[in-house]
Amino acid sequence: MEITVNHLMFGLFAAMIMVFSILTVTTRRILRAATFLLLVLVATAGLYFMLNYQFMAGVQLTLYAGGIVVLIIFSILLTSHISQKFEPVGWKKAYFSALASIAGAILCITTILQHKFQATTEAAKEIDMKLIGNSMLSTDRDGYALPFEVISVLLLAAMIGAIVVAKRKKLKE
Amino acid sequence: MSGFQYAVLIPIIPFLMFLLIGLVGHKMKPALAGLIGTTGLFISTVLSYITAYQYFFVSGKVDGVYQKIIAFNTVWLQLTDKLHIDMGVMIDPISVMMLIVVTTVSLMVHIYSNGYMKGERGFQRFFAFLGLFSFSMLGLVLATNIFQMYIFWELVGVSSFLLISFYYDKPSAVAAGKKAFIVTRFADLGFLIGILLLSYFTQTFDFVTLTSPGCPAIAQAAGVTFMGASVVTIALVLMFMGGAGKSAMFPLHIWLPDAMEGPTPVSALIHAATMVVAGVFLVARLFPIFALTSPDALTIVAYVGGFTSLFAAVIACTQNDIKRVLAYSTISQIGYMMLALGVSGYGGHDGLGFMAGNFHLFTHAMFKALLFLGAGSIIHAVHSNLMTEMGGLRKYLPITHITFLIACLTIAGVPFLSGFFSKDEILTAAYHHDKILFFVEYAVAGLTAFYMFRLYFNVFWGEDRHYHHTPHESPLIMTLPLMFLAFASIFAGYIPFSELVTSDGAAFEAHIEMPIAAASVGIGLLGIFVAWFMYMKPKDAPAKMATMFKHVYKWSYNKFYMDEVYLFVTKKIIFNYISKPVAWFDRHVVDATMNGFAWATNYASYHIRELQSGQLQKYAFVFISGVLVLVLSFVYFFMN
Amino acid sequence: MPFTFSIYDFTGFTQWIDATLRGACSPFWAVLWEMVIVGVLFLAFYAVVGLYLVYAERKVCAFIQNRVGPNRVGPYGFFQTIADLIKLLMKEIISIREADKLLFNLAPFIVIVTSFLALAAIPFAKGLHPIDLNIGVFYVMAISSMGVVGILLAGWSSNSKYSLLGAMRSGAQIISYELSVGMALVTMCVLAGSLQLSVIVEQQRDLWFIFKGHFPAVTAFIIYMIAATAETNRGPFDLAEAESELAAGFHTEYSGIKFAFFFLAEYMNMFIVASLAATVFLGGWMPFHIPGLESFNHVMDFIPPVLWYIGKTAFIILLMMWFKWTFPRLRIDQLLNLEWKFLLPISLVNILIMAFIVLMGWYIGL
Amino acid sequence: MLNAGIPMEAFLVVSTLMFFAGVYGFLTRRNLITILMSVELILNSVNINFLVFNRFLYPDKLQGHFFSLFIIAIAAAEAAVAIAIIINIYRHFNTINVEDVDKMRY
Repeated sequence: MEITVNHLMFGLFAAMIMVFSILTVTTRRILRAATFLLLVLVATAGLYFMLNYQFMAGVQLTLYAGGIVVLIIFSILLTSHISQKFEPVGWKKAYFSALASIAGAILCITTILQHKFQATTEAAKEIDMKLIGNSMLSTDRDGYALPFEVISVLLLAAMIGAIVVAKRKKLKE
Repeated sequence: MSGFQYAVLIPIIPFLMFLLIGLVGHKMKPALAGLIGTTGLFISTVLSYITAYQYFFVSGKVDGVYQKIIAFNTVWLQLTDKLHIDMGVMIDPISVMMLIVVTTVSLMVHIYSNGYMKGERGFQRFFAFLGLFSFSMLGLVLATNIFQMYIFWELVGVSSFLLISFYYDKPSAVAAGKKAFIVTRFADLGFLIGILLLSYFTQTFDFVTLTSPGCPAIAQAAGVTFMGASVVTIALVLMFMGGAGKSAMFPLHIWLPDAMEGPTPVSALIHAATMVVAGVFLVARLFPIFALTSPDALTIVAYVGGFTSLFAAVIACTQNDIKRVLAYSTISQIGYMMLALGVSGYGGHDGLGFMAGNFHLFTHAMFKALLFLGAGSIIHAVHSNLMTEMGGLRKYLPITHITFLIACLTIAGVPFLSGFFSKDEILTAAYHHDKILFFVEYAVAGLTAFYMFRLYFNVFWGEDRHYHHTPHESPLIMTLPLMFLAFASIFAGYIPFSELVTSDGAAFEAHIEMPIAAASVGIGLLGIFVAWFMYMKPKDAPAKMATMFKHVYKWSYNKFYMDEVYLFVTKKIIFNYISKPVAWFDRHVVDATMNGFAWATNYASYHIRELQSGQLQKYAFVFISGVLVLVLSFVYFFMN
Repeated sequence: MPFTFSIYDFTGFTQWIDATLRGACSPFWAVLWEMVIVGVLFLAFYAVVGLYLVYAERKVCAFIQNRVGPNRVGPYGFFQTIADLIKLLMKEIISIREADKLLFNLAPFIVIVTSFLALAAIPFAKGLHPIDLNIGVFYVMAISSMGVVGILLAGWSSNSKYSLLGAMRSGAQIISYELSVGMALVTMCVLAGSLQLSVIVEQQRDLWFIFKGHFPAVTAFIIYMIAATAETNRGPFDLAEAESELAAGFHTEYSGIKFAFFFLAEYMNMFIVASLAATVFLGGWMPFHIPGLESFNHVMDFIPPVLWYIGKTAFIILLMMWFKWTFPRLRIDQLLNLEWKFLLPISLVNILIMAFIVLMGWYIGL
Repeated sequence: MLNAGIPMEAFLVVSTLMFFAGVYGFLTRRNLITILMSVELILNSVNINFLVFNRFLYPDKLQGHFFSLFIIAIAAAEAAVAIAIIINIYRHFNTINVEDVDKMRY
């Protein structure tokens, strides 16, 4: 197989994802974990670019990297001090969790590699913003108006809920 | 209909008073509540008198026979086509008579209570309960069918219970209420079984059907026998058991003396004049069945009544508590009535006993209510129930004294007072029916005179005791009922009962048999003399007598140890030999099984609960491991 | 592919480079070489633009404050910033005790890489457009939203309370104003009907969007200018590094080249928002055309697109510098009130108005 | 196409590893925020799978695309609420260690 730039890019992103996701869950400094998570998410956005889902990549960058991770980092800034390091995980817990995770991973990967996926022969659809926008508000067979509205209600609820939960109550001394 | 529809108002008005005072009474001034209750009952009383006049003298009689008139009826529970429970109003001689008794005494008690209960806590509640009682009692006497009677019978029991334990912060009152309730409930069980038995075989609850002579349903039921006795007899005996419970016949009398814990007007109304004669009324109501179908049951009634009257009279001779004396006197007098019914036949002059029993019921209601109200007046003045703390009260309580004396003379059977007439009729009836019972009653008449005058002399004569304050006459509102009842006690005997209340509704000629009358008057006067001799002057005669008849005195003083017998039976025998093994079984077998389950569950949960640590990560770990194991085993077994 | 070079259209030139490289080596290496060329070019561009923005700021500042400004190194002090850069490169890098070294070192790179990434989607001239993504505007937004992470990391890992407070303020401010920037851009995207920057530029052939969209476009432009100034942490919104209060904000503890990175990234961010504004509102490299005036349009076409682009961006940057040296600094509560109570609601309504206008065809244009 | 020449399984393997890294973090971490980060990893790997299947198996459809779009939206909402809760917990307990947050008072 001829090596192309695609392979190079994919290898870069895949390596980033694998290394940094493992570092995310094993590092003992919380902000490092968040940073590694950010790198994982950026690399994932890269994968989306490679899959030609540019809009999804943009959403990934905006919402995940620019939104959720920033939120997480903010909460870390509010709740942790730089001198804090996590206790090392107990060997028993670490051992069994690692065993379960590795076993699961091996199982899934073998299954994926053994399975023969059947692709459709239909022509690929060119995904541009117009199509996405129209599908999002369409009520046809391939329309997503209902989930879109439901999500909007969910987001409103989450927004109100977050405000209510985090609102500082008047401390009664 | 017959123009008696308004009679339905007689019970309804007290019920409305009960609702009114019971629901909003606590917001009224006590005096207003008393006024409302009294007014309501006054209206009922007036209606009752109108009914009585209309019935007896205007429209009740057809062809010389008083008819049973259904003034009002509504089907309440349709059980089957034939068997249904109605609610209604039936008017016949005995119900009209009872109407007069109940409303009169109740009205008197209402008026009296306005003075007696003044300033008591729960004054409004008291009047509400009085209203409830009046309603229930009137409903009972007007019942058109046996089941309606049963319902009101229980209502009467409830109001009695409520009024006995009126002072609910007094442990003895609460205990007395409980005792009355339990004993009468036990008796009512018999009543209910009797009702079910009778209605099962006769397919009806209706009094009119049941008590018409030669009723085919009864005849058919009488043909069925069980263990050597006709079903009707068994049913009647069971029903009499209910009546005996309510009327405090031996051996179910034990609740009545304790019931004196209630306020005295209550004792006068419920436990002397009205409710306790419900048993007599029941027998009278079912009298045609008793007399025509089941003479055996009637004999039982007679002997129970006779024994009870003697038994209670003996106890009354030695009691110290003024109200208890009256209570045992009541038991004794009710025994009289029962006996009178028991010795009666059906129709014409044979029904003399029936007439006499009802007659005595009527007169007794008047003078016994008078006695109780008088006793209330005395207690009101002295603040004690005990005779030993009374004496020489005639100077302080002139009106009470005179009226009380009239009542004593009446109950002792002094001629030309009402008691003389009714008692004399009973003795006559007994004499013609059964000589043993006659002599028993004869003795009881003497004892009655003795203990009543023992009471009278002890209280009103003799020397003064140490009173907390000088006793004073009760206010007019209390003495007015006394005077009215004294008047009634004197003149009630002149009502021609033999023309009005008879077993078959037709009038007959009743006359005084001079020998018997003379004998009874004689023994009555003897009793009075003995009492005068023993208690008029402070002597040691009573003490001597007590030592002479030491055992009799002791037994009598302790009420023949009836309460102890009950306690022995219940505590020693039933508890030890039935309840304890049952309890043991319950505790060690039934409960143990359940406890075992509980223990096993508990044990298992205790050991399992550590799994529920609340730590989501542990759950997740178990979940993931489980999924992995499942998938791996699936792969191993099915994917080869 | 023959060699062609035109100042008006770079398409032929870039295609010639591509063809030449593919002819010389395997496709793998060809793409790799292209990447290297573009990367080196951009690095150079980046450095030059950054340095000269600093110089420009100094000059503008001096002009507004009635001073001369840098005038010793080179003519008119032209090489002043280069001298500054050399000084910074030679400075000692102070290492901080108890700091998280990894993150402390990583933070400036995150900031600079994000600004660098954003540059990739900007069209400089016809054919001079690194990547023409179909979500161009969205991409720039997404990338610039990540820059705040670097600031937060820098503040936290410095183990200094000034840095931490500065970073928190800065983060809150950037996140807040990002919304208004996005909304203003969305308003224009509604008018354009596309997120692709090349399409947006092409659609302004007749008339620039700020004129075409008249009232809502002008509103959006004003909002964009305010919000973008705030998002880049420039005065009068420079609370995060308010010298009088917080020493220097999140980069208090940085020195030497790492400080230079932050400094450079700040100016590059200004350049990026300015060029985005120029592209979306003022037609990017598109010359100024008036519908109907053919001869005028033709005259305008003679000015090269690159110059149009640089001119417009410079104009916007000048505007932002003008803000900075004219207005006094806001308080933090005023800052957040301005965003959440005024800018954001106005931009939301503005989008609706714009959508209505587009729907009814009431915009100016032929 | 940038994905030309890259087999689908390669993407899936990457996402699987990411998923189980997230699982491992979820199982071993004690800090609430790191647990949240692990959950984000898991969600992200699922997103990759949706998009990969959509691109490689059903390029004519958009279901996977929209599914992951909605997942991201929900993840954002979830993160916002979760962090609000975490901040609140921190205010009450002065810690965000899951094992120390075991009182159900306040």
